[in-house]
Amino acid sequence: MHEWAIAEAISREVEANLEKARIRRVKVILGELQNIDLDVLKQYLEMMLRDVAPNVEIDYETEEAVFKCRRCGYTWTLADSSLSEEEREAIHFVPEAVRAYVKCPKCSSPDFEVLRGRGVRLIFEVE
Amino acid sequence: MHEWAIAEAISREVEANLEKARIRRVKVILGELQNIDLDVLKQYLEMMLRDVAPNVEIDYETEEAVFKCRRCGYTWTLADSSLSEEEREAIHFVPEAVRAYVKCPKCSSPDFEVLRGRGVRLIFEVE
Amino acid sequence: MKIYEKDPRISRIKRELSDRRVILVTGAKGGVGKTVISALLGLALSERGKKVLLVDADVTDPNLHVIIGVDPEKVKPGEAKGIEPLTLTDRIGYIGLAPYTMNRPTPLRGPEAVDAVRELLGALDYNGYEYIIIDTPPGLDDVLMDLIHLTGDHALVIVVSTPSRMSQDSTRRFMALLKDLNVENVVNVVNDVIGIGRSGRDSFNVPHDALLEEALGSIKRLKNTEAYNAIVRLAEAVDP
Amino acid sequence: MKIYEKDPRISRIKRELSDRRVILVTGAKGGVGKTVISALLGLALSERGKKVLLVDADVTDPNLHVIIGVDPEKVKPGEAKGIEPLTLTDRIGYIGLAPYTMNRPTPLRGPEAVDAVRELLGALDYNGYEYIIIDTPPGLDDVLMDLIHLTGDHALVIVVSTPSRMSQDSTRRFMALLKDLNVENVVNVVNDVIGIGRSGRDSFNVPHDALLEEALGSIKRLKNTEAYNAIVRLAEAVDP
Ligand SMILES: Nc1ncnc2c1ncn2[C@@H]1O[C@H](COP(=O)(O)OP(=O)(O)O)[C@@H](O)[C@H]1O
Ligand SMILES: Nc1ncnc2c1ncn2[C@@H]1O[C@H](COP(=O)(O)OP(=O)(O)O)[C@@H](O)[C@H]1O
Ligand SMILES: [Mg+2]
Ligand SMILES: [Mg+2]
Ligand SMILES: [Mg+2]
Ligand SMILES: [Mg+2]
Ligand code: NI
Ligand code: NI
Ligand SMILES: [Zn+2]
Ligand SMILES: [Zn+2]
Repeated sequence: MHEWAIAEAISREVEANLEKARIRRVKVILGELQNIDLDVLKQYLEMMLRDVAPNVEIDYETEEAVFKCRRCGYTWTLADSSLSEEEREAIHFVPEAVRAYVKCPKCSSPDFEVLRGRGVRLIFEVE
Repeated sequence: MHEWAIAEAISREVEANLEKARIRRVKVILGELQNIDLDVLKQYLEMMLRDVAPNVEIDYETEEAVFKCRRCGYTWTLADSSLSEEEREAIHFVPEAVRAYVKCPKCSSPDFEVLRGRGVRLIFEVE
Repeated sequence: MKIYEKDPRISRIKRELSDRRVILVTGAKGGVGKTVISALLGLALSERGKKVLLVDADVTDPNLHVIIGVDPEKVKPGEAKGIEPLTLTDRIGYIGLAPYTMNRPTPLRGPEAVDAVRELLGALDYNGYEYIIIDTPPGLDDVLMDLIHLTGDHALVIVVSTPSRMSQDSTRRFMALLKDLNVENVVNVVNDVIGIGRSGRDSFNVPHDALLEEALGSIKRLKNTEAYNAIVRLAEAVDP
Repeated sequence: MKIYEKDPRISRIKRELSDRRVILVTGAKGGVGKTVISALLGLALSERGKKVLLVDADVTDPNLHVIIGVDPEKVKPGEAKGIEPLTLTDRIGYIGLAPYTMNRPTPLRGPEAVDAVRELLGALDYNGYEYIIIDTPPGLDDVLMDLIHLTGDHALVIVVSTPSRMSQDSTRRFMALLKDLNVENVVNVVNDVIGIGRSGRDSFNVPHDALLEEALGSIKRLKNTEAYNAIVRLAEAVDP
């Protein structure tokens, strides 16, 4: 699993923002498509931020994946799509790969929006 | 001026929506970049909608153009950009042409967002 | 009470285009000859007496005008009951973004390129055109997807490729995509831009034409090329 | 109190790429040889002892793997301290979207293509790579603009064109755009894909190579082509 690189990216971003503002809290939103191991990520990130940002509170939140077809407007979730282990694995690397494996259940279009639950997003709360 | 085609497009869209819902009001928002002659548009549109949608109320609203640079983040307006008659004329046909004539005043980038004031938008209010 | 936003261009575009024969000239890759074939097919159909509109939908890199000899810095687009196409002959019209940008660089992100194409098609004066030939950007992108959503149920989609493995690999994926999008009316054209010498089986073939470059910019000279002769046969199939 | 959202990939990408030599292989048009030149330049630099990572950023039509002989349906990408590039030799790595899509059609709108490229670059294990060669999509698009914003202040931007008027007209606009974006480190490569026989003045020239097609897919055969010989000279200029 590549949680280490993802943790490093988050930690670099927190560091870069600390130079500009007093950060109180960072909410780390983990999209379902990226399928991150929360415990592993937490462990790495806490280690990395211990020295850099000891006073920043980190919250974690997971977000379900929801799709909306650009062709017919239908809305569905990842749970509605049956994917093999191998396909889930490929998508966890690059969530955009989902369009190679999932199609609109109504009209078969692979041109759909990922409304929620793609990858990692950070919400900063600063003073 | 091509107000006739724009009025026809709006009228067709109102017509298409009337088939699906009871429309009470349509707000026609006119972006500054498209530089539409409001009186001319009104005249055509009222004529076209008289039979098709006699009970729909139409409001008009103009919207100032605001830009935001994708490179440096700077925000500015059309009034801050000096354009020739010929350039304004070209942009009124296809608002996206603005990127050929306007650049970010801070960093010269032509890669900017049009936050507001592009072209015609319709807001439907249905029962 | 419910409030929602609508794009006023869609209904008019769909209505106008469903009344005419629409040809999307596409390709999985760039440089396979989409723009050349759009222009030549337009010429060939006009020779068959049809009134043809050439639409350059490759809005971030428009160059259809180079082939047909239009200088976008010199033409002044007209407007009356809508945006008026430039008339090259009494049977060929042209419309694109280049005349409005005076041929300057115009970066557009995907959704913005879609907006530009919808604007051209949405405010156009379609007066009398029987064929609308739309030259698209290379590969899969926002504009192509939008055009397929707008016209894919009735348009003829021409898929241009070269005999190179690079192009054929891309084309296989592209054809699978068109199938997922329920596009049924598809013609393959294999155009030998590079001079590889191979040709495709279930497809129209356009030979490598060493004299094409010199003919660019002149409708008269284009009609004397080997490439044009091949496209005349495509026009016969399209417009029997 | 203020609340705002941030993309966690940007800082890491900028930091990792600013430490390495980044080469963006671009072109105003498709089919001018961007992908071929990316691959050959990677081979030539690796022959000079450099550790080179080839990045296929043409995510909606990836085909760099065809040139270097990687079958995306067979390789299984690894991960440890990050996404691990596939190693072709001990000095050449490859990364792209194709291994994750099993080479199936994958339409991505512009902002989604940007997301895919940021993901690859943001989660990558950059371990030891000195040169990062990024093959970009044809023309101006969301991915190219994003890569220029991320690396344009230090990357070398190679602008590939052909001698055709179609390509030169597009390239003039493209060069003007790079100037507006304050990109200073630019090299022009004129690649005679079509066999027109002209060459450019202030540029590296790559001749038409009738044997290139047969060499695709084999690093060994590629190194025996005329096109490769021309790119070896480009590599000498890039890595003096
Ligand atoms: N059959 C052909 N023989 C020789 N050159 C060709 C042929 N078809 C196209 N070309 C040339 O190939 C280049 C790419 O063609 P173009 O129409 O611009 O492709 P696209 O629109 O797919 O990017 C142009 O320089 C064009 O003149
Ligand atoms: N110098 C050359 N001589 C002959 N064919 C070439 C040459 N350079 C590229 N090609 C061929 O031209 C086509 C387009 O090249 P490619 O690298 O895919 O272009 P791009 O990445 O710009 O779309 C491919 O089939 C490739 O094999
Ligand atoms: Mg073209
Ligand atoms: Mg593209
Ligand atoms: Mg390429
Ligand atoms: Mg594009
Ligand atoms: Ni992982
Ligand atoms: Ni007008
Ligand atoms: Zn659907
Ligand atoms: Zn700026």
